[in-house]
Amino acid sequence: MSADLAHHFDSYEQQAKSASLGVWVFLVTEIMFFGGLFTAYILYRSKYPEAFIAGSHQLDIALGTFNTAVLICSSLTMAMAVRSAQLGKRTAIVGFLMATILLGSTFLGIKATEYHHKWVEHLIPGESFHLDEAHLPTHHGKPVLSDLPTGIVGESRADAPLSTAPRSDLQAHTQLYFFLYFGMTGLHALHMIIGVGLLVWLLSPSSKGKFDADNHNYVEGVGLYWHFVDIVWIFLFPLLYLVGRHG
Amino acid sequence: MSTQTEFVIPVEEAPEPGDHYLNHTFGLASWLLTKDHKRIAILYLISISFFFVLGGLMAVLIRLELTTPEGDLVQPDIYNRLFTMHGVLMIFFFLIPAIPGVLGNFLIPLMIGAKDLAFPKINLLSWYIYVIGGLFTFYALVSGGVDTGWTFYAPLSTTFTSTHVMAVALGIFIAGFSSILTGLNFVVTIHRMRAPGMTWSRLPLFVWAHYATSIIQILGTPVIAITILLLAAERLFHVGIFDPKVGGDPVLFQHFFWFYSHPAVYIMILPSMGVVSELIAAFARKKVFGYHFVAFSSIAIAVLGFLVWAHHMFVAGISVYAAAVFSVLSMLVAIPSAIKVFNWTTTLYKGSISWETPMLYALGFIGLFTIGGLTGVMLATLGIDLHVHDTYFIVAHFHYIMVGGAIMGYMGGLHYWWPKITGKLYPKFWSTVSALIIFVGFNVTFFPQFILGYLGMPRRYHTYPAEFQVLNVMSSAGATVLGLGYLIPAIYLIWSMRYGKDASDNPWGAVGLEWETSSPPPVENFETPPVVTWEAYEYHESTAMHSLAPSSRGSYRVG
Amino acid sequence: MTTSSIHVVPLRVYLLVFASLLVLTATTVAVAFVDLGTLNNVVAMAIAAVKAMLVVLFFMHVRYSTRLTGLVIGSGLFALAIMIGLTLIDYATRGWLGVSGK
Amino acid sequence: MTQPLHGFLRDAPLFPPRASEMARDIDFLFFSTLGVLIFFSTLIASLIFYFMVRYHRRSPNQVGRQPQGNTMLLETAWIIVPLILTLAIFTWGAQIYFAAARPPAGAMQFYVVGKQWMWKIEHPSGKREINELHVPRGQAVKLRMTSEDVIHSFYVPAMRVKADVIPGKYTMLWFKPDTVGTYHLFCSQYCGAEHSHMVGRVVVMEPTDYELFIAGAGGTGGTSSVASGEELFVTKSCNTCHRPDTTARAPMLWGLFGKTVAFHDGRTTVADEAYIRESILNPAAKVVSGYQPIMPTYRGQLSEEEIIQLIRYIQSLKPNAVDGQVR
Repeated sequence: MSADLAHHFDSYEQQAKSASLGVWVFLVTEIMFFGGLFTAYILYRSKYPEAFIAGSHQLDIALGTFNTAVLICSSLTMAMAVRSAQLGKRTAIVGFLMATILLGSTFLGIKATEYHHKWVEHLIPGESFHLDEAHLPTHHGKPVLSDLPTGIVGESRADAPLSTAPRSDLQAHTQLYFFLYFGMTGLHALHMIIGVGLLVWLLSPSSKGKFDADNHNYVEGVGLYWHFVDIVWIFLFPLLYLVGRHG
Repeated sequence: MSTQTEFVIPVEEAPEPGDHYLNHTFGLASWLLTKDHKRIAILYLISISFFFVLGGLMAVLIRLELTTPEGDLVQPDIYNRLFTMHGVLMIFFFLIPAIPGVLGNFLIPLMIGAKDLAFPKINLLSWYIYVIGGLFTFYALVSGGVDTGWTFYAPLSTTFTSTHVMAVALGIFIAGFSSILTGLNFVVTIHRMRAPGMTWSRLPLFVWAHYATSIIQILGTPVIAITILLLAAERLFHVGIFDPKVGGDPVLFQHFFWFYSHPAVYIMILPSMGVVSELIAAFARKKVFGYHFVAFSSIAIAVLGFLVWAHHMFVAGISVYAAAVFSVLSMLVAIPSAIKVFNWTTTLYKGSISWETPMLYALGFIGLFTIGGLTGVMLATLGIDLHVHDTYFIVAHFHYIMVGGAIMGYMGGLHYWWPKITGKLYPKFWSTVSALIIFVGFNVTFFPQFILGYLGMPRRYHTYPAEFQVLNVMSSAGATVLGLGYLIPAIYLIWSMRYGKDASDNPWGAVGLEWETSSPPPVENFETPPVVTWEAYEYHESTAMHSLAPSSRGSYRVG
Repeated sequence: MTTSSIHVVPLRVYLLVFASLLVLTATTVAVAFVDLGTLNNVVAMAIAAVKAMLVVLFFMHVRYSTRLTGLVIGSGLFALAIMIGLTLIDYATRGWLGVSGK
Repeated sequence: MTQPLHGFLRDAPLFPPRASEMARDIDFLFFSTLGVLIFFSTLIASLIFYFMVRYHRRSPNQVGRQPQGNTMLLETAWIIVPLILTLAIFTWGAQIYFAAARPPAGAMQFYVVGKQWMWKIEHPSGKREINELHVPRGQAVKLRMTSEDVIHSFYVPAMRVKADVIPGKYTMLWFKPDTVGTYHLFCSQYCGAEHSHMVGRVVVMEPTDYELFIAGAGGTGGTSSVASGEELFVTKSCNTCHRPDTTARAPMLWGLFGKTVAFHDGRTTVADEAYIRESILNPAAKVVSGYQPIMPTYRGQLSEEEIIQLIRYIQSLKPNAVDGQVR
């Protein structure tokens, strides 16, 4: 990880600008990568609003909110780490990197407890899936209607998709919700793990003072990646946790 | 074809074999651990050629099978695996990486006057990722292959097949990242590493085309990655968002699949368009007519390419209104291609046209791509697609674009830059003959398939009604000629590496930074960092003379 | 050779952005419990977009970097909008013709 | 000389048979766009060959001459002209496509179930066939299709129409044959090992012959589907709740078909095949207002054919003395 200027670049500035543009182009591919799941989520939520409300109510909103706050703090500490690298303050970089790693691990820990809760409650999509329909959000005695105008659910007018669900359509469509829940938060958690790995990898060069005003591309790159993963969670949180909470 | 011998620029004495990227270091490690974009291009050339031969063998088997209506050569499921793997290998492991991997890697730094790509280590990583993806797919192939078609439609691919879908899906997933990294590398290089004076309007059109291709690779490939992950998850957990049993919609898989796979066909054709622009300019000795139109039409194709995917799904149960929207947008995406064809043809007017082999391939490309493109407009027409969707009309259309267009462009580019890559000239007679054989063989193979398609013969049929046999036999005959046609260049190009005449720095007398350095170029590409003072494709009587003389080492066009 | 391209963001800006992100998170959770009908989604997404904008502009220095970075982000969002929009066009207009499967 | 050519053509036709008005419309559209293709292809090819020869390089250092004058006119020309041409072709194609999407009013309703590697077809009269579709000449035919496993595609080249057949959903295809004859039926969406054997015949007959065919014992008719539907209605104990009197615990089915039904949550829909099918498989999806959601799901206990037979039986139930309007 040569801190000096690579042979094919003419100046530090060209190297820094190239690195930054490279990371941003990579983040655009990540936008499209998560975009596929977001498209599926938006589509199935408009098709099966009741199931998504029922599914969302199985999530612990307090844990979700706390996790969001943890991730926002980690964004701050990451930004401070990049700032310290720009100023070449060795101990500050290491300190803020450690803080970010700690916050990231906290987030993953909380995520693990939520997954365990889903496992215990038989909410993993598949044969073992069973949604306890007893205390579903009911509104004056009938299932809460979605907050989406049914007009969007174009298909239900002429011939509803004949979801031949194992037990009832609610059980089936809620499985869809949880498949997307585990898909999106799982992929996000995987990116968090990679992020924490990158942060740990930065610790040793930071402590050796390799980063200064001229060459802090690696810290800035990991920083951009970390903020991107935070932004994904900023959108995941309302979409997954805050669905039809006003029951 | 040309009776009068073509003028090969007399080379008084071959330039003394200076130090260049091929003889700078030796040994396996110097190749497998190289960070030199030129060597990585050679690595790509070898690996994609391997997959091209593999895919080509399957094509021959398919055509042999289809010579008889009953399907006597292989069992139905073997045939299904043949056409599936033919599709997967040819598309994901040959057409998509071919020109960007080989010609793009080698030439973009040279053409913009840079020492190397922006991220050399990532460039090598993208080759290794490509090889790993290829190995997974090869493993799946030798252990039984896949029988879902290269499109992997759910629910067949998710629940109703027990073949090696996971292995091939993983192979494509991994190879996708190689495509992303190449695209990323090119975009950053083109933005950040152009030589002084190399403004955007002086960029060679080859570079413009690769810039557009990279945009598609960056924005499209991640979507096939997530689609494959969803497919794999559904196969693993027996539940997923495409499963009708839990309310999922199999048509959604088609939306996600084609969101990438249609722009992917532009990934395959745009680089060839870039090559053809270079060839037309070099062998007509003239500026390309309407340079800015041709350049921006590449970008227009990249952008509009993302809006049209559902023209693959007109009969798949999507709403008629959505079909109408996608049909209009598909008509718009045909316009930039028309601009390119008209501009190329007009460039030939009052040119100084030489009939060298690369030019034959370029002119063949324009003709066949016009037929391919216009049949594409017919398929985008809702009324016609209703009848010919999933028939051999579609097979003929995309082979006219892929084989008649992309591979012709690739062959033309390979011949044109062969002297620069290897420092050797290829035999002129055999290259002209093989170009004509390929042109004839191609047309005899795929033109009958248009007729078969309108007759209603469906795609991917192992047996077919007897009345389609005559046209199928014609097509199979053409396929053998085409197969032979491809063998000849393979032979004489490899032969030329050792026995070919040495090439001067600029054997074609063309304008372009890559011709300003030695053939093959030194490791650092240029002795002295070049400064660009001339417009794109600026041919003058004087420059023509000037660039012909065998160059001393390095660039003599200073300041 | 201090490169002019890097811009050290003052600490005050970071803390201000951090605070507003936390406040916005609190508001989005609070608003979720108020029944606004279809407006709930719009508000939730709007708040998320504002939060994302803050992170992108300040934490990721896009506010201080070249126009090219903005163009790259814009192209990504454009492609995402196309994917979501055109896919939903199909599903939203299904059944309008009153004929099954059309 | 024409005899062998004819012979050759009879055994290897270069053009598919046409058996419906829409087929002719599509052919006309196809040949028009083919004309455009031939015009532009020959234009480009001849220009290339002419320029190749006319401006062949004479001396090794000869350079091409740059064009003078306003090139912008030419550029805008070959942007506007293709744009106009393609949009015209689009509108023409869209008209045909929308016509193909709306079956005429009096079309005969057939049911088709695609199953890995066979077509199960059912006539309005209830007669059932495998891979064979007999239809009367001059009468529009509407196929309501679904699949039991993967996506297939019902394709009749002679009628120039096809439609994918999707599991979990009904799709529609219609055509109006006007020429007697036997035509190919293909599955055009790849569906696994025997995809190329999932073929059949569409036989267009004179209306009188068609009546004979329906009445005849031919085909796998056996008991008509209404009768077997009634039998299922009993064996699956539907009649325990669904009784013809209004005191029953379940909605009134007699005279239900075609009526609008109001649900708990205020939504209403027309009781068509899709609604009945969904209520059989997912009773909780739409609960009729005034009733409790107590009906168990029958998913997994009824095949697609049995569901269609139940639907045909419910269709045949006419409202008796009880008031006709379904609450």
